[in-house]
Amino acid sequence: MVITAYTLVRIRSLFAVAMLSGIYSLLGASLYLIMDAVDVAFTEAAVGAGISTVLMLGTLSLTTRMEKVPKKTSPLPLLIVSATGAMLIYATLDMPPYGDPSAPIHHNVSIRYIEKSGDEVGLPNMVTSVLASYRGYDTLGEVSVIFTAAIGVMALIGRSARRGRKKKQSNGSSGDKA
Amino acid sequence: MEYFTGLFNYWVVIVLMMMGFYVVIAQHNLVKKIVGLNIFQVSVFLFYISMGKVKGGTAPILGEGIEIYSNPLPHVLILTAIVVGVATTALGLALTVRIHNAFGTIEEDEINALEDDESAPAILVEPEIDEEAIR
Amino acid sequence: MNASHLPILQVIVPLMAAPVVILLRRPNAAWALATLVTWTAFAISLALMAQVLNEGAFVYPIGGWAAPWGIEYRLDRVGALLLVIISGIGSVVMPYAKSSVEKEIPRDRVYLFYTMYLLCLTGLLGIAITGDVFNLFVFLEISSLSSYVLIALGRDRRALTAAYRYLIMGTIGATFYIIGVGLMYMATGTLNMADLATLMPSVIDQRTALAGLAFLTVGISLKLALFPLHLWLPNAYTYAPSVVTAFLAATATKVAIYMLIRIIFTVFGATHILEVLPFVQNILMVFALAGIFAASAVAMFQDNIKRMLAYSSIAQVGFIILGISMLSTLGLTGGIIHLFNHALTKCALFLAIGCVAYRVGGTRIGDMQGLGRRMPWTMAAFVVGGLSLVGVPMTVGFVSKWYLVLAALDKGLWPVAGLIVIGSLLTLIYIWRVIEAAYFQQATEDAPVVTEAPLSMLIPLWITVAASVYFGIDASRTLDIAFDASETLMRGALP
Amino acid sequence: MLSPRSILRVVSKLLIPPILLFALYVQFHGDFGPGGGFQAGVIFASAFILYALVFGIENSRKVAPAWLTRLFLSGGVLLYAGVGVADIMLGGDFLDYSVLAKDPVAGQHLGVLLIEFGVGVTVAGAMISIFLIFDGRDREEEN
Repeated sequence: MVITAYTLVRIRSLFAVAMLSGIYSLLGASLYLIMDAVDVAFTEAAVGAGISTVLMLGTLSLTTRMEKVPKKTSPLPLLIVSATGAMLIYATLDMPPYGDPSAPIHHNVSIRYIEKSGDEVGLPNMVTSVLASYRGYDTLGEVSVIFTAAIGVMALIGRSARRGRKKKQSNGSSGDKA
Repeated sequence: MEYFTGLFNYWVVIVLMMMGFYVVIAQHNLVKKIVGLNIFQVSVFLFYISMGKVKGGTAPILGEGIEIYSNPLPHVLILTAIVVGVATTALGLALTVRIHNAFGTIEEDEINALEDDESAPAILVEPEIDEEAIR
Repeated sequence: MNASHLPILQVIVPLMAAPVVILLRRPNAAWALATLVTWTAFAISLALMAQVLNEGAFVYPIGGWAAPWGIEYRLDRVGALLLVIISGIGSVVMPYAKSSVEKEIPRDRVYLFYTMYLLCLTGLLGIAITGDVFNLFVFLEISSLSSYVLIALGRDRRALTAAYRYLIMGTIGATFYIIGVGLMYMATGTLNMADLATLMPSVIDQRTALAGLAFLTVGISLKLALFPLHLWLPNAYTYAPSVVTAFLAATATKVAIYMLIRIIFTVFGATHILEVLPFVQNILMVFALAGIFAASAVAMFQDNIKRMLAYSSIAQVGFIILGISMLSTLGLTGGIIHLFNHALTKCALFLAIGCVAYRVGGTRIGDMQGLGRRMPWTMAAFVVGGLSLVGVPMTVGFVSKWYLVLAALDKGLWPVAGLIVIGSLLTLIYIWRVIEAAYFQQATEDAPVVTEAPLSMLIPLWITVAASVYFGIDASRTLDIAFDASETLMRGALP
Repeated sequence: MLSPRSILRVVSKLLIPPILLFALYVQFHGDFGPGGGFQAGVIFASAFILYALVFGIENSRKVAPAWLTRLFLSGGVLLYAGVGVADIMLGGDFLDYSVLAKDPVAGQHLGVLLIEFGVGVTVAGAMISIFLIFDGRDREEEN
């Protein structure tokens, strides 16, 4: 994954960048699988490696395929990134080790999900019960986000009415008021 | 020593995160910035999932005879976050397409130069005014 | 259905109206529904405010699951005040929007515009009322994504790059925010704000929690355009459609400030932060002061008035953060009241400029020449709004600046108090440039002949102006709310 | 006689029904195994995208005209929020599915099923419309 990410930084062909970003997502998905997050892996594979890549390719076909060589590089980004990274490393120093069952996150809220969700919601898949019931409101928000994005894309690059109507006639459907 | 192996996982994730972050702020190509954003976010998701893992645990689906499950809550949060991520990507790419139509380029330097050029016609009457520039 | 469900209806009504608008599609129907919904939301927010004032803070569990397991809505005085600001501004600009949007947005996209507007409203309201840090992130993204689109709908092609830049910066901010939430979650194992607040004292000296605080602060600062993280704001406000600028300037940054208040005071607790990291206060204060002066200085040299007001917003955010950074009841009162007042004032100013753009077609200083006579009502409103921005007595601006100065003196920070006064005087300089052009210069020969803006735009403008004068003369009500709110927030920090 | 294109057509014609079926399986089996509305929506959309890639954008627009995707988009959100409002009507809190049926657990089950369906519908509608907009522009320029 590190190699993929590094190549992404260096390579100039945007086409390859799009493909590599898909590969990166797929690698991420397999890591999720290793870490027991089957639902997440499923979604990441479908979205990151699938939909995102298709969208990237669509964008590239509408714009350009090659990145131009930047004229100047500034040290500032590297500085910001190093500072942020250092902050995160600093944060890890007090973290419980990876996979430690005694970490606080496994002892507070989650216990109820693991022990009771089967009786309270009646679904074996805890992720689904938490997603749809305990934190169902987040999911409503999530649906609204995807709704926002679709309407946003429509508002930004959707066909304008004039051209839409031309198409509409050939399609034989109606309903376009504007 | 165990202290370090325990945290090693997080450090790798942090390195990935920072690579993505670097792409976002250092690159000048608009598409590449969005790819960088993707990498940044996927790495953050990895970070969440790593903290949900319990040694010896299985996927959080109830089954007979399974005692230890990984923590389901981070999974749920990340499912939501992935969706938010793809929504952002779609919008960002749509904006990139529009910018390419309006400016004829997706390199940040060139756009900045065009923006400073006040003499150029700046008002877009129709969103799709520039048919030729698309291809 | 009874009144106890108001908290959820506050958010869900605009949310459900958005898809209905998509199905309606006619511009007029879309506008009518959006207006109806925003006014309903405003009524709900007033009812909630009354409820909070009478009964104190209350909780609404969503999905019937009690707090740390489910998501809860938690409303106290600050939250209710924010709800009133957001939905109030949102409903005041709606009558204004009709003419303005018809002129600035292609007709076939008008219904998409109103959908986005409703979603943006939903997101902002959702942030102000939620009691869960991850739920906050979800609604933050609803409001952000929709505001990127709203900005990109501006007619200038630079609106597109402005929106793109905002998208990148905003997403970095949001990602920082989830990193911060992740670190907090790691240290405590919960996402509920009240739960976090009880657990935080025991882990606040851990590096994980501290780094979490750092990421949250930086992420939110990106959103609220704290100097030097403000780079996305000027272009976004300059090139967005007039209505969008007025709405976002009055609400979006304010909501981000509210998030910062929640994180610092409710979740971490001011006194705990002071114990562990005494220098945080000074860092915030330095950035706030630097923002006030840098942004005011840039504003003075702007030719485009929208851009000038955008820089002025950055400076005003500096004032609010300055109040918060004092971490005292008085300072926080000043910050909260300035938040309310600045929302009113900036909304009025951007609405006035929107009227000018509607008639004259441009927003440069040169376009303003002689407008004092040709658009008397619009310009008079601009003058009152401008005076309020400066902080002249009898306007809201005075009340909040007064409290900020008092707070600084209370802490013994004489130089800071002096700087607040000087910073306000800088405002006078750039507002004066506009007034001079409008009243003391003749219109050029080739200037287009213009008349007063339509009544549907003037009335909302004057409502905001009247409100900013009313709350300037009779500030007791807002002051009471702000003072009580800050007292609770400060007390929330005590063990 | 078989050109590569017709092979593609035949193969994808064979593939699309199982993909759609799989989407429905993921949709309604999400309570037991991994999966749920979101994944199902994406898979459903990908079947459609395959169709669009092979048979052309114009044909696929006939299958999913703009008004239909809009209906999908809005319908899902309305269904989800509508379940919440129904819960309020029935005397529970917003999204409290327990009141949907006599037995709370059965109510929960019903609620989860309904909202997952809402998620799936919206996501499928969103993905399809985003794809069509991105790709539709492309083809228009070619014509």
